[in-house]
Amino acid sequence: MPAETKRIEVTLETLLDSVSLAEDICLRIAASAGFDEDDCHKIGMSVREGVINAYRYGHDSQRGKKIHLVFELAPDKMVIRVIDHGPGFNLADVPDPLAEENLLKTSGRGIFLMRSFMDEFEVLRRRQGGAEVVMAKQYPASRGAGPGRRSANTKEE
Amino acid sequence: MPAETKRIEVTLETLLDSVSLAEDICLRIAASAGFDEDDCHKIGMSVREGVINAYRYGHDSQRGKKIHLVFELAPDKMVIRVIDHGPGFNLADVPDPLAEENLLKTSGRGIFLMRSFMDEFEVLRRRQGGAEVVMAKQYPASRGAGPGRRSANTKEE
Amino acid sequence: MNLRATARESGSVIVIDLSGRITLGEGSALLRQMIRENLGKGHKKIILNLGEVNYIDSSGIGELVSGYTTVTSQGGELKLLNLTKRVHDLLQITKLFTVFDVYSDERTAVRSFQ
Amino acid sequence: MNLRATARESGSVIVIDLSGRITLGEGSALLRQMIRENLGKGHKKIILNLGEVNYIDSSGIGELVSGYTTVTSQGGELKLLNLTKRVHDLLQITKLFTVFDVYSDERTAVRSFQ
Ligand SMILES: Nc1ncnc2c1ncn2[C@@H]1O[C@H](COP(=O)(O)OP(=O)(O)O)[C@@H](O)[C@H]1O
Ligand SMILES: Nc1ncnc2c1ncn2[C@@H]1O[C@H](COP(=O)(O)OP(=O)(O)O)[C@@H](O)[C@H]1O
Repeated sequence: MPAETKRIEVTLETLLDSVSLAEDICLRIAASAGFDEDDCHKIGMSVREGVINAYRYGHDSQRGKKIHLVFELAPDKMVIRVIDHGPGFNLADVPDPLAEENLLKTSGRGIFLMRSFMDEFEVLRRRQGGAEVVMAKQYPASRGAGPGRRSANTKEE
Repeated sequence: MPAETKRIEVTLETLLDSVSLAEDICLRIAASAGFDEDDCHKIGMSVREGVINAYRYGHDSQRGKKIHLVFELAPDKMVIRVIDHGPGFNLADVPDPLAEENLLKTSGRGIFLMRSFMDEFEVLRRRQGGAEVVMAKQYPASRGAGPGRRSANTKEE
Repeated sequence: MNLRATARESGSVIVIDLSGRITLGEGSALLRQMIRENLGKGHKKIILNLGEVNYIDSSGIGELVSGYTTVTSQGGELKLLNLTKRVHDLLQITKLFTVFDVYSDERTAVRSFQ
Repeated sequence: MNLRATARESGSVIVIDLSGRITLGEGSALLRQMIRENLGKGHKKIILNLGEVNYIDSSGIGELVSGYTTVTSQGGELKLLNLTKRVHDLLQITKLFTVFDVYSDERTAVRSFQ
């Protein structure tokens, strides 16, 4: 199995520009993995939210700190890791944005969105410190087996 | 100066798919750095050729070996490094594809194209072994100062 | 690709036509500025026309909520017009769909302020 | 986005209309296959219509040269039609522009085989 998993790593600086760049790279990879436009949007936005948090809470906008992204195209799903070198955090401490008293808060919806848009979501604390957000989405059923598989079509690449 | 240089690193497996992915990521970065379509095409194709060589000559298609890309947006130019873990090579040993006897060869034009399309081109040999192709292109004069700078425009992002 | 915003008057109501993305950074900032500007001029009946907005991230949602509470706290009203499917779904899952007054017809939206 | 190829006959000449990218992998492979297929059927007068080809990499150039030498070695002729600016420039800098017979008008290209 591991030999079948395609892995792409990206390292970005803690900059606002990195947010959209991370999303665009993710969109490119998700599309080639066979996700449709709507799923690509959800996956891309999840990466966006993850990188925003690394930028803001993990690194407090300190440019020199690196944000790492790992994209793994496993046989059955796409796994994405967003890793920072900040203080880390516990999911249990994150307030529920759907609670009545939080509905009119102007923040606190990033993690909720990642959870809603992806099939799997967890947050690890790295030994060296820092948060590792791991999220995964199953490939669509229509897609056929194996990452990047497209329908065969004679005379057309 | 170094604090002004934006740096993006990408690590890819030795796969045919990595060639277009590298090119697309590069196109995204080059566009945001202010290069016009034609320059983006030239820069993207140069990365493509560099990654093809890492794939083919550096790693002999051995998937497990990693191809590294480094994009640096320096104040005056975009610098791109394509790094592999192969045997390395000397530019002096590469035949001139414009020589009469090479004109009808079916290969040998990749490095020539990178050289033609970029402003700077050199090949380093890494201490740990492997080739490091370094190429750079000056930003267009029209672009304004600093990486990623776009014209100011009230009421429009 | 990013956000554009233009404000126009429809009777005593200000309609802000937005198109593009309301996301962290300039997109959110532009929306905030437009709302502030109009409040500053005394316009307290504001409609955000989101018909051409196909992307809002958590920061953009925060900006909509912030706009809503700011306008409301000044005795005004902020309403939403023409949600794309994506924005509609986003407001639905975040339970904000019921918080905002949402319209799919501009005349009805304008009239709703009396 | 990638390569499409269709062959048609114009008198005794085969015109292969290509559109998309001729690059390492399937693009180059498809071009090779089309040329081989036609040679196999005894068609030795071949025109590659590159009017819709906006991207060729070094592997694609290699495939064009390979097609040229293969056809020539079997007593045939391979000519190019309708170069886009990018492909034109590429053949120019690689000095292949003078190697290939290049046309910008299909009738003239077809007639050039006599
Ligand atoms: N990478 C991170 N490092 C440290 N804390 C984080 C990180 N990501 C999220 N958090 C914490 O989780 C909270 C909720 O995040 P989120 O749901 O994205 O909402 P928002 O970013 O709008 O506050 C944040 O306020 C922060 O305290
Ligand atoms: N990354 C690399 N590692 C080892 N050798 C290389 C590498 N890149 C290029 N070369 C050598 O340089 C030669 C010329 O490369 P290039 O100009 O790209 O043409 P082509 O790839 O078509 O042969 C190759 O044939 C190879 O011997």
